[in-house]
Amino acid sequence: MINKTIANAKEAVKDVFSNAVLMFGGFGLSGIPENCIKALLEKDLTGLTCVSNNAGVDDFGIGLMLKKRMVKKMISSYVGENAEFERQLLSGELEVELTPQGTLAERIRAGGAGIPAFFTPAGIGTEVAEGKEIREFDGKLYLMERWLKADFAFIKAWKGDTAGNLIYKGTARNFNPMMAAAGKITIAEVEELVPAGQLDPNQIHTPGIYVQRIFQGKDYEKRIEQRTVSEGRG
Amino acid sequence: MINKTIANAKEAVKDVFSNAVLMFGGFGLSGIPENCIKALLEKDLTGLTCVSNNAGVDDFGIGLMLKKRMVKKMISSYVGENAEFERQLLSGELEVELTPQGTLAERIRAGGAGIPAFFTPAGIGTEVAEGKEIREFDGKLYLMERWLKADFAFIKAWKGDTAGNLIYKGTARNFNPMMAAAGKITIAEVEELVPAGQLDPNQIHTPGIYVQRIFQGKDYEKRIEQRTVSEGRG
Amino acid sequence: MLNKNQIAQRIAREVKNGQYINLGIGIPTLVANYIPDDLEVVLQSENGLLGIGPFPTEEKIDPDLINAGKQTITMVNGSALFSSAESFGMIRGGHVHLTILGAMEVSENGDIANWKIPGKMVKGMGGAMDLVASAENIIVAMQHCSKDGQSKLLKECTLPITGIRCVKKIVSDLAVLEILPEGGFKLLERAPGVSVEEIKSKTEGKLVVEGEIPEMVF
Amino acid sequence: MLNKNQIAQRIAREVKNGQYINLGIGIPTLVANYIPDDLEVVLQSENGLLGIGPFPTEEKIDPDLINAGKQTITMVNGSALFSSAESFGMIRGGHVHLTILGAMEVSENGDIANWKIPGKMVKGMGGAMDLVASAENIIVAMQHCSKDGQSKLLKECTLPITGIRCVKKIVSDLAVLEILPEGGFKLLERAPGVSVEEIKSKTEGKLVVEGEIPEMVF
Repeated sequence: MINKTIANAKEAVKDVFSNAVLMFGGFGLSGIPENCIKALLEKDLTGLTCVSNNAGVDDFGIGLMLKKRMVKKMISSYVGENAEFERQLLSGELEVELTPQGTLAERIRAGGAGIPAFFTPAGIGTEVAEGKEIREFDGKLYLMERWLKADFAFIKAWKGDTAGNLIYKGTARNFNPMMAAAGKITIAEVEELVPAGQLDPNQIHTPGIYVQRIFQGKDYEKRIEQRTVSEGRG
Repeated sequence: MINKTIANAKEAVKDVFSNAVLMFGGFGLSGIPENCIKALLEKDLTGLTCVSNNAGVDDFGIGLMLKKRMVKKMISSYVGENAEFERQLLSGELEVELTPQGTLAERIRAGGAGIPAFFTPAGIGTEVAEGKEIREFDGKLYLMERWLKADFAFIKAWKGDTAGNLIYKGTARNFNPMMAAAGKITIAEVEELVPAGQLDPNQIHTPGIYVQRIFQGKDYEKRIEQRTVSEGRG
Repeated sequence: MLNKNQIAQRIAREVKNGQYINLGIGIPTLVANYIPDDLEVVLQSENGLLGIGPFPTEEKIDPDLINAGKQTITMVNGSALFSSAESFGMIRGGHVHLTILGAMEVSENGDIANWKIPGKMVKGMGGAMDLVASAENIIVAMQHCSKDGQSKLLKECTLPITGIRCVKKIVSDLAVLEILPEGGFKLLERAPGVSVEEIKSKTEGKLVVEGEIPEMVF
Repeated sequence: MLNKNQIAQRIAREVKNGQYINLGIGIPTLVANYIPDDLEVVLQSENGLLGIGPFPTEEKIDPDLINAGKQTITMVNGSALFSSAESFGMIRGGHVHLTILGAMEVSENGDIANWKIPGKMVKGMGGAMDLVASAENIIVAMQHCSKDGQSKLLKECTLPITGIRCVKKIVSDLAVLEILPEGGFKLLERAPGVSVEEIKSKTEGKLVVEGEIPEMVF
């Protein structure tokens, strides 16, 4: 079996270049590639386009890359709770392409699956539809959306094997599987890396064919944005 | 949790009507809903449109429905190895819509996921493209394909729970997950039915939201079309 | 006038046995507290979960298990986890029976505006545009008027639209209203102590009042 | 002239380390037998498996584990199973590096016909149209001529097309040929004992011969 293992995050990001298109798995701060983001912060990169459902917070996740002015453009569905983001956007330093969340997920899925365009009802009658082709199918209006692909996709999984097969945990799965397929070079960081053959083939969420590099990450913070508890059962 | 359990195959197919559009999971004879097919054979049905990658063999699977003249039209990618099929097709009793296998899988996936149309390169320059819209994206030609949905989808899974969550085994997964989502009424038969809560939520292949009825099947034959063995390691 | 919890409580009466439901952030999240125990329903979180349970106890908090509002949650028996593409496939494909969400404005033909205020920082639409474009039944939880007394139930929305002709019902602090297929807010129920006249005066869009309008009971 | 196993053996030399490969039914399936042990490659089965292993022993036969030719198979360590939609997403998305399949005809611009013969029962294209429309590298295993001696390497295909301008290389019983981007079969190697003249006479499409053409060694 092909071995995709590399040593660490530094090696993982070695060839990331300025003005590249990058994808980052995660929803909020859950399931984000913490190790790779840290490694990217160590590099002198500018003009990046980042595809990510959210933009992190001021002091964690992609928020840190924004702070370092590495990002030219964000393609996201929700970018609230980030003061630095707001400042850069209002000052014109940062460009943002807001995309409905389901459309974003599907555009990325389409990029990985070789579907250059598809029709969705999301955004009909709104500013999202401006400049896009509108068409009626079976009596309902839809707009055409294009695929999204990336030069590098950064993926965070729970377990992975040396062949690049990945298993996610809980809702930390989110955008990771589609992005894994949509990256020209897909880099997976995992909490536990095992030899090929130890994961049940029936339980793989992302087949290794999509993953070019894999390494075991460390020091995961897994910050919680809205720590919400109940007193009762749970 | 909503309970989708029903008693048996007979109850599962009780409201299937003539001229309905049916989907059947399976690739060849692997992963086909054996119990439901048997139960359908007991009913007086005609004019059915069957969406299935293959058409069974003469004496098993959908082949038995063909023999009983229940089927008006097949939507499939490969229908070889079925003499009765050939006879009905040549005599004009049976209509067949041949669709490239990946396009078939994607049309069904689109039906379940609310995507009325998408573009694929499969079939460009061939008779499959006749009458379809052709469009260029990023320098390559694609044709537009429409979604497929069904009145009833018949699914075979390995394990299932009372909430309708499904886990498939091996390559018997094939078309089952997409069809589960594309059926207005989706009926799952499983080898082992367990109470909700016993399957790991992280390992579910088909979430129960897609499944309207589930029952534990019996007497699975699981016929093998090409029994191929090696003398050495295996 | 209803408070937030009462709005949630009233919306919970719309829930039917066997439904899969997506609850938006804010008042809609509170609806879960009022769904009767004898109804079997499943709550979807669009970030990839069917079967949201109660908030966790301190010991059971799992950063890998959050809802669409980024709150820590738990799962119920029979839950399933999946990707964002699968999740919005479910939503777009019409598998979710009921969507409950908040709104800044609703028009008399069912248009909804809830994602953007011109001049204010744009946070993004998240999954709202997918939800409103896809759900077969959409109920909106909202305040009938703005803080300065302007009606939010309008002939036409003034804010940027999230989706068109999609809202089926509104539960505001003053009333329950149905959007008629031909357009117009049909008054179904009044909040305790609120008169039809008050609702009329605070509804800019076409209000349809037929017969006696019952008062809600809590 | 090469026999079927030699065609497979010659094609195996095109395989590179680290490749994901889809093998069609027939001669292409035999290629697996000749891939050198020091190459790490992964075989894809389009019905939902990455990592095809050898055929099973009698005791290990599993009806839930078959390849695209419906033969019972095994899995290697590091395999992954998935749905048909995911499988063709892989294929369409260009993740499979090499596709090896059979053909009835190939034209000098790389068109391929391999799914239908007019007047004969149509069995269907299966996954062939998806594969040829998507793969970055397609190698065809075929007989150079029909049984009655007609060339199958043509100016234009006469049979219904499976895909256009997609074949990169052909290994026939007589020769190895590359399809030139500008059109034409460039002769790369001769089968043992087969002359350039014979290949010329049996190739209806434009044959490009430059310099010495080496003979294959087995």
